[in-house]
Amino acid sequence: MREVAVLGVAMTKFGVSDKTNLEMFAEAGLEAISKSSLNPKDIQALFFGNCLGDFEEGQLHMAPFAHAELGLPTGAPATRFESACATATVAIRHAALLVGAGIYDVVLAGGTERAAGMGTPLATRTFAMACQAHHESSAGITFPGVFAMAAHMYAHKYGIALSELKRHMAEVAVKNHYHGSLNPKAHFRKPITVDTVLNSMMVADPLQLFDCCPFSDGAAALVLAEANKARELVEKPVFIAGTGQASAGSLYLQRDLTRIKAREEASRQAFSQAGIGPQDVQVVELHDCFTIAEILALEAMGFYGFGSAYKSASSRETYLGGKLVVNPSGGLKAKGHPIGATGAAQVTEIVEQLRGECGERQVNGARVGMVDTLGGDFGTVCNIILRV
Amino acid sequence: MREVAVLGVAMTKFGVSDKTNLEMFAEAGLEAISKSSLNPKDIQALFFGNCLGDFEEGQLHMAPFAHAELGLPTGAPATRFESACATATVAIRHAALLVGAGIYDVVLAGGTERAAGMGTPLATRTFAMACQAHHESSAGITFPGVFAMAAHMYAHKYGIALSELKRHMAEVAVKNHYHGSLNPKAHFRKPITVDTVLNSMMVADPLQLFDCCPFSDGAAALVLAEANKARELVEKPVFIAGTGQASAGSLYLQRDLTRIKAREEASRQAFSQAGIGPQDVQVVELHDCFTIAEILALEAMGFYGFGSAYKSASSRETYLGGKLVVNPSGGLKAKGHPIGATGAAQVTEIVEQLRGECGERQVNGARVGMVDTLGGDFGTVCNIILRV
Amino acid sequence: MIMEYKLTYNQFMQGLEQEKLLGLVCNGCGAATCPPLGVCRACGGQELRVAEMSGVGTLRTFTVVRVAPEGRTPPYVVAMVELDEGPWVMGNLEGLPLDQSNMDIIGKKVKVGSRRVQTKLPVQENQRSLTFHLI
Amino acid sequence: MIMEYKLTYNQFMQGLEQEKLLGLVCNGCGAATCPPLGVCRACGGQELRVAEMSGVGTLRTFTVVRVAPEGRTPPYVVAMVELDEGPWVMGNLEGLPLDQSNMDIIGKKVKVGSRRVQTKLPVQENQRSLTFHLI
Ligand SMILES: [Zn+2]
Ligand SMILES: [Zn+2]
Repeated sequence: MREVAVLGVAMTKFGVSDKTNLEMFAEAGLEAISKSSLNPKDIQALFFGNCLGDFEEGQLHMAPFAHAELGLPTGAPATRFESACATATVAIRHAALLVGAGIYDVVLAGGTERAAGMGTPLATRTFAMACQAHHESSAGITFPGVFAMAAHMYAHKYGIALSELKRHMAEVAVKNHYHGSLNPKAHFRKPITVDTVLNSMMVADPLQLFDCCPFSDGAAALVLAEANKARELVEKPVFIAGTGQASAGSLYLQRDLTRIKAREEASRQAFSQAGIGPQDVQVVELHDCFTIAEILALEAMGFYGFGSAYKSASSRETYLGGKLVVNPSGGLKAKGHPIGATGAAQVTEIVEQLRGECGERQVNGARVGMVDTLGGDFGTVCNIILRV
Repeated sequence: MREVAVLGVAMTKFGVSDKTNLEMFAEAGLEAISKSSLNPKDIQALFFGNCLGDFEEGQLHMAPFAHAELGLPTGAPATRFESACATATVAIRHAALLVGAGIYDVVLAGGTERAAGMGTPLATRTFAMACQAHHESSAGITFPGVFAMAAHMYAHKYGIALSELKRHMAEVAVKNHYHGSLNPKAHFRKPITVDTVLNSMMVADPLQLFDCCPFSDGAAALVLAEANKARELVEKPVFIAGTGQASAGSLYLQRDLTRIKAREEASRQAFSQAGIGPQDVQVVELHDCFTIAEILALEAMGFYGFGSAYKSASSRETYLGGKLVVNPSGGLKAKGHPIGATGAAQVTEIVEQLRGECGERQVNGARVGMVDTLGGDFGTVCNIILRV
Repeated sequence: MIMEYKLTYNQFMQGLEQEKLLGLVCNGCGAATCPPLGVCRACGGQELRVAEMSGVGTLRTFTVVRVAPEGRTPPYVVAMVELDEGPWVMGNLEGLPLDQSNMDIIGKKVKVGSRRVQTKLPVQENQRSLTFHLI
Repeated sequence: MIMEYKLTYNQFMQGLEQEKLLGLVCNGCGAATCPPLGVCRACGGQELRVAEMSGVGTLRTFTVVRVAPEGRTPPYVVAMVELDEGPWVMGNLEGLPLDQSNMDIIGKKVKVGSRRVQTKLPVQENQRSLTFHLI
């Protein structure tokens, strides 16, 4: 396999947008191409992520239309990927694999979503479609509900008083909102306190509104190329050191919701391919769709032992300046979560961190960073390790 | 790149099913694995196609649930592809590329769709979502409407009286229904006449009901492996000689609807990779979603000159026994069109033809076959050339 | 060689209508799979037979959904139960005041039933979801 | 370096409300792009300026939709028109009896207008589609 590098990265501001999915993706895609010292005609394939365009805008088969917005060549195929919230990460992984294999030399990957535009009731319904429809969505489970069940199980399994766990969970939200306050592209840029979380409305016991990431609009994209070509084109290519992707079935098969088996396997693949371990990573963008989700992710990836990550934010170990900086962008929680774009925005943040371009929220001395994205109710996890 | 072969292939009966998408896919997937002398635990990745599970069953993110139905390993990632009607072909092409690259040795690819279950009004609406939503679906265009506009343009461009073109188009339907009558898995198994077509209700002028393929339920799947491994496992591996995939934007950019540019490019890629030309192919399963579509496909792939394929069925050149047998399975027209499964069923037919397993509809002496699938309003075309 | 799905969703639903919780038992390893799958959830075996589950289990986790999907009326309790035969199932806890639906219910025994899916949106004919009642 | 979409869908819709058919003209090659895209449809250039199209063109093909998507009432005519400035657009031919909507209309000149999207389904605020009238 050839070495693969990331060249230009770009994302729209995340939040509430009056632009279409295609318009947002065109902005991110053209910026990523331009930052790579390339033209759209140089792109050999598009790996495109979108989850719910059919409900958002009545648009299925969005990839070729995104292709046309950018003026890509007819011979550069545009392929849509959908892995729920892990959609863009899975698209990027496949792009990296095919560039590594020599099928393509220069490709564009990314995604777009207009989740805020749906409004909360429709968005809640359509997101819940990523749970098993016949045996689980039928009970009215929601995504906050899935993670709420995991939080209850975590408290019970490890013998932690729910009120104590909730306070530590709230600290995760406080951290990510603080990080987000330093990110001009973030959906939310206001710092919050533990009281903000604990006084917010209950969404799915024990998760309150500020335990939950928002429904966001946004797009993100990046150019991947064979490493030598990348070195010719940009000053600071960032290299893909390893990727992993794994799958699991519905919750009734997963049973222990505190152990996300697909993540344990995907991160194992990525670390093994990169030839490193969790101790070698300085910065990680991980899937904090809910506060408890960040805790579960840190454990499954091996950054913390099982049952111990719940104190990670309260101890400030995962803050900017801590020993492992987690979600310096603000994460899904504060940067926002336009589901089809999320993974590409995570890669964008890690790439800019490794290039030292993050200003106020720069992780000093970051040389290895990791992306972690979870799709659905733990059905897909995709990890990407990047290094300078 | 390593050589890639197809091992076991399987499809459910196409038609109207009371099974879920997952159940249909489980049946096809387990049969394909079993015919490959393999167990589900041997599969290293799943390339899964589905278009409209969210509208059909409220199911997004179907790939990991399909993975669980089959008992695939956690470390074998399940990835959903969506390229409208070309969905499964695009999934299979990506599977073949990654096996060829040495990322995986043995994978499963295929798709499932429950289109009949939606009923005609919802199916017509959701299929039309594969047209550009903001500027084209908004005018109420339907899929029959897209091909109807192409048919009118064809008659005008080549100076053919519409009534004459319609008679030749009807002959395409008669041929494919005849072929379908020989296929136990086909949605429709009744031969029809030119009068059946010309007396059927008008759907979108000039296309009548029997110019159109049905909405079908069904699934199809196949195992791909590195060629040496394939030779160990099955008696008659069929080899992938070349693939191609290309993209185009909305109709307002394509303009001349008689020339499907993405197909001209995709088939050029596939022929070039295979090192052969149209004259070397004995059997083709191509995208006859409408009678005019078969005519346009034969021209774009280079089997006929532009403006000349409309007589292909009337001349019987494309019938079983003809010089190029087109859609011996019955095609989308008679075998049926469960959109997310269609490409996998096309590959299934070509593989069984090349193995000489097709009984009454066997193409004698078939050594090279080709699959052609078109997604949306000509936005995606994917071609696969297979050989013994 | 043709595979036939052993216990379809429609058959599972028909079972619920007749107050039977159907599952699959593996001829290879003896594990029960419920709701059904194409293969045994434990060993991947394909030699499966349909069997009725006892319908009794232990509540393992839960949530109170207070922001519901379009078409549903909150609040309601979603829970996961481990059946005595081993499989886990998701459903709605009923018959308990919401203020008692707290951590104390984890580990309690429940009886499994079913009801028509509670939604104003179009759903499949005969769609039912599981219910749990504390024993 | 930050790219800003030049003529958004919302701006295009606002144009239609004001009876203006807006498009983009390429500073590089001079081609017009309508409806808008991220780049020039002809050369891929990104130096684009908003311009009003004449709203006159030639009908290139058509169909009469008789089986409609859910939420629409057939029959109606969908057509593609080549604007005098070069771009093609899709819309609905109005004002002609259906029995005269046949091959003879191909090549005829039309005037382009717009109307609110004709559907009973929820659509985006301000969504309009193009209309064509034979001149
Ligand atoms: Zn077993
Ligand atoms: Zn230009």
